[in-house]
Amino acid sequence: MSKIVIENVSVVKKKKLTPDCFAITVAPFSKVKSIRPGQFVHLQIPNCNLFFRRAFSVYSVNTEEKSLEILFKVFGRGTAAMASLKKGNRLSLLGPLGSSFRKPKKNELIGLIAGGVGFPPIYYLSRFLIENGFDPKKLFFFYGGRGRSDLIELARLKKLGLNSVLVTEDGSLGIKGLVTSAVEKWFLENKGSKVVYSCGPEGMLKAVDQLAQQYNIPGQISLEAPMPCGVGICLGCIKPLKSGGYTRVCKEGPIFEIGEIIL
Amino acid sequence: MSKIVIENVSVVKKKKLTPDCFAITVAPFSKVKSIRPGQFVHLQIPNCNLFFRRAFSVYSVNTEEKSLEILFKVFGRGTAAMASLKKGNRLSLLGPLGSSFRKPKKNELIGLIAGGVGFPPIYYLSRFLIENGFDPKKLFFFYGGRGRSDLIELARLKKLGLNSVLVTEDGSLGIKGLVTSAVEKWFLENKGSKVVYSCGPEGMLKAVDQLAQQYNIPGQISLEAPMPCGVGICLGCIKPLKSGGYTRVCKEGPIFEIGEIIL
Amino acid sequence: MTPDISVEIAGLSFKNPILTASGTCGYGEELADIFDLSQLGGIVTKTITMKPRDGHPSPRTAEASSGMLNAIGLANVGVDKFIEEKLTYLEKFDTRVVVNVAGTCTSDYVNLCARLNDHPRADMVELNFSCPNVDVGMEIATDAKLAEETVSKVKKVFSRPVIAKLSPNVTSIADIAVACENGGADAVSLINTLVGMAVDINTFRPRLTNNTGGLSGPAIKPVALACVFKVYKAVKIPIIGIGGISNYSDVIEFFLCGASAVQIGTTLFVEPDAPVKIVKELKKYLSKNKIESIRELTGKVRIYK
Amino acid sequence: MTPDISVEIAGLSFKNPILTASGTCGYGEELADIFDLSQLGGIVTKTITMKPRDGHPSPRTAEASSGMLNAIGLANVGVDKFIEEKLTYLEKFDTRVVVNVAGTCTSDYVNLCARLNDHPRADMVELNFSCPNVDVGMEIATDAKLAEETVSKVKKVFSRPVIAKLSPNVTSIADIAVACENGGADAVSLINTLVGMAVDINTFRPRLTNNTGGLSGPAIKPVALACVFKVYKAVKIPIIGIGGISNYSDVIEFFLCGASAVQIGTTLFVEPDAPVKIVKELKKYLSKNKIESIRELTGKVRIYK
Ligand SMILES: Cc1cc2nc3c(=O)[nH]c(=O)nc-3n(C[C@H](O)[C@H](O)[C@H](O)COP(=O)(O)OP(=O)(O)OC[C@H]3O[C@@H](n4cnc5c(N)ncnc54)[C@H](O)[C@@H]3O)c2cc1C
Ligand SMILES: Cc1cc2nc3c(=O)[nH]c(=O)nc-3n(C[C@H](O)[C@H](O)[C@H](O)COP(=O)(O)OP(=O)(O)OC[C@H]3O[C@@H](n4cnc5c(N)ncnc54)[C@H](O)[C@@H]3O)c2cc1C
Ligand SMILES: Cc1cc2nc3c(=O)[nH]c(=O)nc-3n(C[C@H](O)[C@H](O)[C@H](O)COP(=O)(O)O)c2cc1C
Ligand SMILES: Cc1cc2nc3c(=O)[nH]c(=O)nc-3n(C[C@H](O)[C@H](O)[C@H](O)COP(=O)(O)O)c2cc1C
Ligand code: FES
Ligand code: FES
Repeated sequence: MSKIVIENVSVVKKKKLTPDCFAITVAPFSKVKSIRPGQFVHLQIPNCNLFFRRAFSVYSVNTEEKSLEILFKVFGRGTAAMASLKKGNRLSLLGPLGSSFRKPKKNELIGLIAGGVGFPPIYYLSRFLIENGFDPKKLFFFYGGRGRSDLIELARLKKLGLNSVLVTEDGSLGIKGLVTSAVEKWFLENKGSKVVYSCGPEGMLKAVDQLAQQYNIPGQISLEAPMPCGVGICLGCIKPLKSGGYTRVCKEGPIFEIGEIIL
Repeated sequence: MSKIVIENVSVVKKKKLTPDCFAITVAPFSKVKSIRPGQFVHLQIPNCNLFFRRAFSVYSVNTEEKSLEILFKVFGRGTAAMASLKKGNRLSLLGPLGSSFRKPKKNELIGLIAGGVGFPPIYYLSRFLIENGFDPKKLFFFYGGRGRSDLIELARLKKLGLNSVLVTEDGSLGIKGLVTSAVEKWFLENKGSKVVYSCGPEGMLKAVDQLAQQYNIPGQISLEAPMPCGVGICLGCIKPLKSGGYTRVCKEGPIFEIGEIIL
Repeated sequence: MTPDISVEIAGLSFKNPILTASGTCGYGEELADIFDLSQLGGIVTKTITMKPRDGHPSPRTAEASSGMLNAIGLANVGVDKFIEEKLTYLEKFDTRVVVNVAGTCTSDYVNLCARLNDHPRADMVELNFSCPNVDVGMEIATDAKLAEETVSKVKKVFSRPVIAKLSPNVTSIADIAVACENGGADAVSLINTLVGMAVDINTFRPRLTNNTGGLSGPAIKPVALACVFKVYKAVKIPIIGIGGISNYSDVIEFFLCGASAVQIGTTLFVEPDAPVKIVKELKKYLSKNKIESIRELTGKVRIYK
Repeated sequence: MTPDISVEIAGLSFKNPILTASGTCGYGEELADIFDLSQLGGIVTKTITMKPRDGHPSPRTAEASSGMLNAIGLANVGVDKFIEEKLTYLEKFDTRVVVNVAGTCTSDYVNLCARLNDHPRADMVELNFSCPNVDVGMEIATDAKLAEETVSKVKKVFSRPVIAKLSPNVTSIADIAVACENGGADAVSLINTLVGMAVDINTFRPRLTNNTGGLSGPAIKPVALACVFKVYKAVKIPIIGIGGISNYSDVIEFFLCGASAVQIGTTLFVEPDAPVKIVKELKKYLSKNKIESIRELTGKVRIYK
């Protein structure tokens, strides 16, 4: 049986979270059960003449309804067209795609670092870990943005019962500053063995990557790149490897080890 | 001021007349007042990647609502996408385009001959004539199709109070036979001066054109051709003229004199 | 500060860089029902030939992905009627008129341009070396020597600027451009359509009675841009960019690759008022990016390496 | 009666005429996660060169209207690793394997094909004469003599069929095809990508680090069809049609214009399971139209005149 499938799904739910941020749920997708945190789906967006599909991290899944949720921000033509989707509209979904986050070791403190639209896969990972028996007390969710409007879905995050640290550059919510400063503080204040998982803007990921290396903390980051195919056959979504040559973000990634990629 | 405009209009009403035949009303269009029977509009259809617009005869107008109605049959990719339009959907409309039917002389008996999706412009002309003081008793509406399901909007036609003659090839409704036989009978039975107006499949128009010439009856026909531009600048929609050379269906037409075009 | 979108080609000023392309705007009459032609930088009239031509029978256009095919076959009213009626009609508009001409041999081009020389409403001529739909012309488009010779002979009889319009259906469009420059062309315009084809799988018939035709529209924009980029590196005369332009952003791309003006073709069939919108949006883009004049952008692509 | 969609090229049978194009299906591994490769008529592997290549830096793909631009730069694992790992992987599938090769000069092609000759899983080789993204190759694609010479030398070292893959970026693709036929090519495949370009108007940067790239996808289908049509009139060897094919109807068009098989490229990026659907729909079309074998359709376009 195929690991990756292409299916037509319908929009079953749509929520406007902020003026330019939406969550949509699509169903039915036959492979919901096999989706792992960090994986993404590739959507063909109707009503815009874009040639390529667009990639979106899975935000949550509901195996009974065979539905999956994604969260997106209006960015360009594709996401603008997605914002005008209505319940019942159909679209083609290709997935599940890419690598997923590995599980932490049982004794590790878990740093979850999200920025902006990097939130969905980190949220999904957090929830997945908790549902799979990890102690929420050991999960530290660092959520950064420029201002309070960048930090979406806080109520939902709160429900997970983990430790959350909100950080905004303008200080409008939580700690004022960069999310990496809060993470560094956490590194310094906690002695136990730690692991970090991060997704967010490339600038933030670069800082997280450096910081983790500096403190010798293992972990993974989730990268983005424009993705023509999403399945590894076009060689368009490459990033340079520290070890030389390139790697594909859609196939070897989007989840990479700390220190693996030249950012 | 521009005679022809391009405006975004919304679908304000949509009716399914038969499984593959629909009437949609769009508004607001600033030029509704200047639309004449026989003219058409050129629509850019959303949700399909077709490059060209598609042409549709105006079926009715409502100057107060600034709306116009078109009637269409699902034929290919464009009309299929139109069938899935919903109230509130927006599309770009270019118009009004093309030539219109000239008025009959006051004493003439008026033969109105429609086949299939040739119905809308002939219906619009009939209504226009009646609203402009022509006696419905002098209007003879010949409506032909293969079977009863081809003869749509009969209730609406009836309301005009004109003489209607329904003809189907399989005899499932009205007279059995070809619409031109009914027209020929009318030619023979009525002595007064007559004029004909016709729109329908090219085979029918050819027969009407020949018949009218044979009986020396003046009149006009409405033609179709694939129309890249609809405004006369691409030279793609040509038909050969009896007098030599070509004419543009979108600009000199779609309304032509009996005997003018080589069909 | 309102940004300056006027341009200059071969000493002639244009109020803006947006021209309508030959064969896609007739002789202007139809578009004038939609917008005031004086809003255009210029209009390039449908190719005219010595004698009137009916062109190919129907079907002579076909829809394609993001574009279309055409094999109109140079249908036109002929030079006499053109001068008498069409050029006269264009008198009343405040826009540049570029008259596009074609022939079967060098002397046709020379004769046509000699006729037009007496009619100053023809601000410029554009030599259509590149129409793929008739045997006419295509030879000159692929033969550098013939192109050079034709330009230089036309230059002797036509006293105003001469543009050579080039075909992309060659191994090196830059070579042909250089030949035209050597022949004395005041500018080159590119590209004409790409040779293409489509077949109806129900009838097994080509979708054009000419069997093959010319592909145009957004589908060919990347090819046109690459051609402009290569020709810009090869010649010093100005380049008029053509091919798939449908919005202001496309215009900027052509300028960055080396164009000094552009022509809008197939887009007119779908959005006949596109030039008016583009002019507005160009101004907005320049304002927003604090660029004083669009002329600054020509050739400013920041290439890699 | 179930219609026959098997085809034969140079004495080799293919279960159906649908191959995946070089550079758009890797070495097959990724597509195998989506469908069973044995459903393909064949797979044409990513161009391999003597030494492994990383290719150009990012960005090396860009979106276009109905298509895309790429300048991957022949990234590949090199012939050694290819033979060891990739050809071995493909053993398990019941499909034809065509190995696409490229080099900087004739002897590279000869050396590569000599190596491959010992590995019968390489049912055929396809000589990539036409990659516009590296200096490599493009010369052979535009030089009939060099193409002929290269084919004839490869034929001496490779005992199974040899396909020459042609570029559309030439004045006459038919001339190059004839040269390859004279050199002994068993088939020609066409087209490779059209040279194209795109620029980011915010950064003034080309959208590809190679500045220009190759245009592919539905946008180029009409150009590819016209090329197949012209080459079919010029050569006797079979033609494999490539360019913008996205559905069964496109396949029929290519057959009518002269193709004996086709390759699906860019469409795989949007619909990776397209070959499976197309095979199904081809059968339906043939049944519906009472055509016994798809082979009957090759060259059957009913041209005008
Ligand atoms: C693995 C993966 C997961 C993603 N998950 C999410 C998610 O959960 N939520 C979300 O909102 N977005 C996500 N994205 C990003 C999303 O795919 C982009 O927002 C989208 O591609 C932009 O599309 P657009 O058509 O709106 O903009 P476009 O008009 O395509 O893009 C505008 C600009 O952005 C560039 N661009 C386009 N796509 C990308 C990309 N993928 N990376 C970097 N630059 C790009 C374009 O080159 C262009 O310059 C993800 C991307 C990847 C690769
Ligand atoms: C002046 C005018 C008025 C029209 N009025 C109406 C109307 O009131 N109601 C209505 O239902 N239809 C009308 N039509 C026809 C309508 O435009 C076509 O049904 C439509 O173009 C088909 O579009 P499609 O995308 O569904 O099919 P496509 O997929 O475009 O077409 C399928 C096939 O039909 C051919 N074709 C496309 N358009 C035309 C055309 N205009 N004439 C002949 N062949 C064509 C194509 O070449 C193709 O082979 C009118 C056409 C014209 C020119
Ligand atoms: C229907 C049609 C007719 C054309 N006729 C001519 C012509 O007569 N002379 C000419 O030089 N170019 C002609 N062209 C080519 C255009 O001027 C232009 O070079 C080409 O279409 C590419 O630009 P576009 O993609 O913007 O259309 C024609 C193009 C089309 C689509
Ligand atoms: C991303 C990409 C990479 C390609 N790489 C190669 C290659 O390595 N060798 C080759 O011969 N052709 C290569 N091609 C060209 C395709 O094989 C094909 O000839 C071309 O894309 C046209 O077909 P299409 O429109 O179906 O994609 C590549 C095309 C794309 C889009
Ligand atoms: S998107 Fe095609 S290889 Fe990654
Ligand atoms: S549709 Fe373009 S001239 Fe009639």
